[in-house]
Amino acid sequence: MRRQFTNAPGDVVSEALEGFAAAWPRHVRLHDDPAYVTRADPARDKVAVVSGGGSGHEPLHVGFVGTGMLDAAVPGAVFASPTAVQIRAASRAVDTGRGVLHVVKNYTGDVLNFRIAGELLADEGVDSEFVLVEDDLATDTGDGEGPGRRGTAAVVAVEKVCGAAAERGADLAELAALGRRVAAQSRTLSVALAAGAHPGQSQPSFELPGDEVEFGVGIHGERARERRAFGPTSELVPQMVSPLVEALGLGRGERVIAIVNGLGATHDLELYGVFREVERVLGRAGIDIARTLVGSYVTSLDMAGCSVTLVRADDEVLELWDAPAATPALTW
Amino acid sequence: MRRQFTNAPGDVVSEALEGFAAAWPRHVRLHDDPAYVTRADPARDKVAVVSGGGSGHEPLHVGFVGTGMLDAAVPGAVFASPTAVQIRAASRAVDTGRGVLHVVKNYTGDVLNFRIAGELLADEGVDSEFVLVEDDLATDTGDGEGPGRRGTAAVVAVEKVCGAAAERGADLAELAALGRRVAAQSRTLSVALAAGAHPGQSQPSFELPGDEVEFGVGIHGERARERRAFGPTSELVPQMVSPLVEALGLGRGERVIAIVNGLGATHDLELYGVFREVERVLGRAGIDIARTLVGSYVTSLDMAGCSVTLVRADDEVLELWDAPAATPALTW
Amino acid sequence: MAEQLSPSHVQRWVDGFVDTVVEKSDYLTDLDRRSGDGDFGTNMVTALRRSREAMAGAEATAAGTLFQIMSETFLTHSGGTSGPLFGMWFRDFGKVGADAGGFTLAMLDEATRKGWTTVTRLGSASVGDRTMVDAIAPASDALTAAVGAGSGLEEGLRAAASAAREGAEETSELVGRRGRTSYVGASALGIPDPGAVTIALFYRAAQEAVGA
Amino acid sequence: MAEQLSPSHVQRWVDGFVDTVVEKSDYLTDLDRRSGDGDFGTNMVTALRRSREAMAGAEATAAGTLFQIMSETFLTHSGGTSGPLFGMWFRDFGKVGADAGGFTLAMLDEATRKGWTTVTRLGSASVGDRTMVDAIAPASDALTAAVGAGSGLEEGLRAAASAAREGAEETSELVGRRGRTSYVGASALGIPDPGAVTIALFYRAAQEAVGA
Ligand SMILES: Nc1ncnc2c1ncn2[C@@H]1O[C@H](COP(=O)(O)OP(=O)(O)O)[C@@H](O)[C@H]1O
Ligand SMILES: Nc1ncnc2c1ncn2[C@@H]1O[C@H](COP(=O)(O)OP(=O)(O)O)[C@@H](O)[C@H]1O
Ligand SMILES: [Mg+2]
Ligand SMILES: [Mg+2]
Ligand SMILES: [Mg+2]
Ligand SMILES: [Mg+2]
Repeated sequence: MRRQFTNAPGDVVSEALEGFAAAWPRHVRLHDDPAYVTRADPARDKVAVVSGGGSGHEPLHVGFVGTGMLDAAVPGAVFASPTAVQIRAASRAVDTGRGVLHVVKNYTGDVLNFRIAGELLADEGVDSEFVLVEDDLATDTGDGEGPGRRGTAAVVAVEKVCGAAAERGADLAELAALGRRVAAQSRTLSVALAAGAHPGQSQPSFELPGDEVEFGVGIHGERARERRAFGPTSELVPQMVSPLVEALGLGRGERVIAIVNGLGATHDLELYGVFREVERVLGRAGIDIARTLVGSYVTSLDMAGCSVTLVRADDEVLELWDAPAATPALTW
Repeated sequence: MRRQFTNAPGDVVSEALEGFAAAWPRHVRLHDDPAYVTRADPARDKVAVVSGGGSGHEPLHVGFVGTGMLDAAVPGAVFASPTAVQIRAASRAVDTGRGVLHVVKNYTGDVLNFRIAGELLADEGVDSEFVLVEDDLATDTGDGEGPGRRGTAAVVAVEKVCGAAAERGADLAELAALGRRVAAQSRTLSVALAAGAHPGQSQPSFELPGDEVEFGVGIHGERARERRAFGPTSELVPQMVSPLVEALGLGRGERVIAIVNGLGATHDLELYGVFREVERVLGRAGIDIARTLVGSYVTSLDMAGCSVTLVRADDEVLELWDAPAATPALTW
Repeated sequence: MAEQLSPSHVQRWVDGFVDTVVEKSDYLTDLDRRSGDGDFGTNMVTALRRSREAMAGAEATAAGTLFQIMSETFLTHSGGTSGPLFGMWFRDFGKVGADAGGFTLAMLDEATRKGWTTVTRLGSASVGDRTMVDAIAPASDALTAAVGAGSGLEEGLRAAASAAREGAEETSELVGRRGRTSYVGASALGIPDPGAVTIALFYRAAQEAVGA
Repeated sequence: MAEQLSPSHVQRWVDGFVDTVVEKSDYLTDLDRRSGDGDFGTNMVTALRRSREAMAGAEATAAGTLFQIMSETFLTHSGGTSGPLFGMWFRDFGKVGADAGGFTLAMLDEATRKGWTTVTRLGSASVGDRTMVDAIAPASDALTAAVGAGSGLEEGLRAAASAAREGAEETSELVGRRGRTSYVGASALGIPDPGAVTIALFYRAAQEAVGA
């Protein structure tokens, strides 16, 4: 039996948004009908950075609204894309005349609705560009067929870096190019130990035998293509990290941003243990972890699991990563 | 079957500390043998603020080491006090000559070892004071008998406020008085929906019937004295908040800091829904939520549950709460 | 015999379309259950009911007004994949009829072609992929041919409706290559694609609106 | 007949104490199991073994050196409640013997009284609460009396050891009011408190170290 703190399951997202906005009055404002979240203190004369997607991944995306990251976030229902009209409304609200960058995780619904929003905005004379985050190596088929790699935790890096560049005055085309570069240089693999449960549902979305893990899982409660043997972190983590190194073609001496991300119900003690193994694997490969983020940032409800993301980093990316941000979920 | 990302269960804490320190090189340093964590950039000429306790409550306490909060944190084994020698070593390391404030959650082992550390330090000429955090209303017996109220999430407020005051140059006696004042004005109630499991143990520490919650639970996996009916947040939260208001004798127009804290496996969506209810209950009582913190800060491994803490706040406390902090888990 | 669809014709067209889809929603959902995830009818009915509410309060001054309202409503409450695509589909009809007193056959041809382009641009489906495009394409071809042949409005709409119906029926023989139906492969053979069926209902309602 | 415990006497005392507690650790753990949480023996043995390692490398110049080492070790590896309390107990013996070539009976009296005060200050247990204090108090009284009466070292130690043993035995009749045993109430009646028993073993080892 999985239980949660909720009222009517259908109200989970709207009530959480109300609570979220009430908890962070200095950072964000909640707008209603359609729902979206903007900075409490709107930016002036900069490209607006807007992201969004299904709910259930908190603190993503609403938690990243604030100085140095997002100007607006557009939450859909649990695991469902926001609508095009929501996205349009949020984008309109934060456009300062310099255009809007949409940071979009690669899911059919998100892509469709953000693309449509872009067309609606174009008709109104609002420029927008679209950066697709598609980092999940588990869904890399190699050919160009199918829906492509899913977008997962690398979206945090894209939002952080583009948010910082926007703050410094980059124009829309520069931002789009930067976002695409970061996205192209990011790969993620995720492992689940137990599925989460949708609000109001007592059963997790899948059951796992005690000696297996879901390897290459996504962030929507879906099963992975593969199950592998459960084992100590020292055995699981190399299976996650080595393919990332290979996929990015990372060579000795290269620098990365490493993100160890909890999927919802995994404790910080575990995440730090996982990061320690990531460091060992990368150390052996001679790869330099220039920056690190460990915590639960892109969750899949209360799934027990974690993801490892590597982002190839150059001086520009690192400088933007280090630039100040002040948001509910990420501040430095 | 509860499973976790670990190597040998006995190494969970030490490996997590290694990973933690490696992830936050700009904020903290890990010291070995005995283990403790200090600021990477030590403070000069201020009273040192030191806390500690069992592990398994992360990000508490190590996550609060940094500018504006703790100078050092001393982690014990999972749910077990650090030793007096650990505490002494950490305190010695961060003392600038102006003395050390120990912020201690009320548990027999923690109290004993911090007290002993204070005596050891006194013998070496290091001044220290002891602030006891004892906010858990569920363990309030009313008489002075027994071990007293447990220390739980209010410790974050005490560490934040005392950390800020120390940064501004308060002396040891002032800090101790301030810490005691904040602690005395704080009460917490916690509800669990499911127990967590110790690293390496496949069974949670207790089982709950599907229609009940553990009401007034602590942060060490122990059962509460009471079970109550499970229900929607709108029914559970008033049962948590109203007794806090009463215990603190909060009247209309008074201001509080409200902390909604996840116990480990509870999702942000839920916590924000809980906060929304807290706001409604306090709103009806005419109490002003001056500041808010919502997130998982004082956890009980992967327990599903949450706590609500109210701290009566005056201008001084709010100003110190708002003062800048830069730590792995709390930065503003 | 009308040579263009006046705002009141459009009203009848839209009303007829909404009524039929609502009536057939269980059937459409069942088609989606057997070829996708079984929410198609529900998605459509939600958006259509809301469209009806929004249209009730509006004054339809131009031929395109009701389609503009439907477009906004679908894009606001878009469930699944079909919602936003239909939203953009109606939008092209709204644009073409934005400043006009009525829809001529040539305008319907133009709107259909634009809508086809939009759906293709957004969804990347080609003819034969087992989507709504398999009804849109033949309807578009029929309309273009009718306009080229100088056909009347009724005749042209009748041709479009029957071409769309046939296109929709033929999706029963197609294996999906876009959308969720691509995951179920050959097991959807024998039943038509619900999106294509809905496009066919759209043109049938147009035809009926002019009494053809 | 020695009138003070030289460093080598202290060595024998400490060795004897460690050996006895290690040997009786299962018994002590069992006492804790029946009155607390069953980790007493394990906690003690861990700290004692580590103490032995630390002492092996050290040069015991003063009478108190070994106790200082034991104190540090117990405070470093303190499990449970007894670890830190014993750490502070040994510390007072270390302090009293810090600069001395040997322990006189008066010094042992002083250390015991200081230790008692320390344990009480830290643990707030009074006589009769069913803790180690119930062995410490009679030992202390016996030593004070012996010093007052001008007794010799052996005689004084014999008195202290037998007072401690009796005090420990009498805890069998006490209901706990401090520590975990306070949670089990009357069900611990009939068995002695492991902490008190350990204090009794401490004085017996002292007595045996001088061959009394
Ligand atoms: N890429 C696409 N291009 C055009 N139409 C599509 C595409 N994908 C799906 N469709 C249409 O959408 C319909 C399914 O809609 P719906 O059930 O709302 O979507 P979902 O698959 O998201 O549940 C299909 O019957 C098909 O006609
Ligand atoms: N408050 C106290 N003061 C003095 N001695 C105490 C106190 N509480 C417990 N003790 C002693 O500690 C012993 C139990 O030690 P141990 O098993 O290590 O502690 P824990 O109860 O933490 O597992 C008891 O037998 C008793 O003699
Ligand atoms: Mg569907
Ligand atoms: Mg669907
Ligand atoms: Mg014990
Ligand atoms: Mg114990």
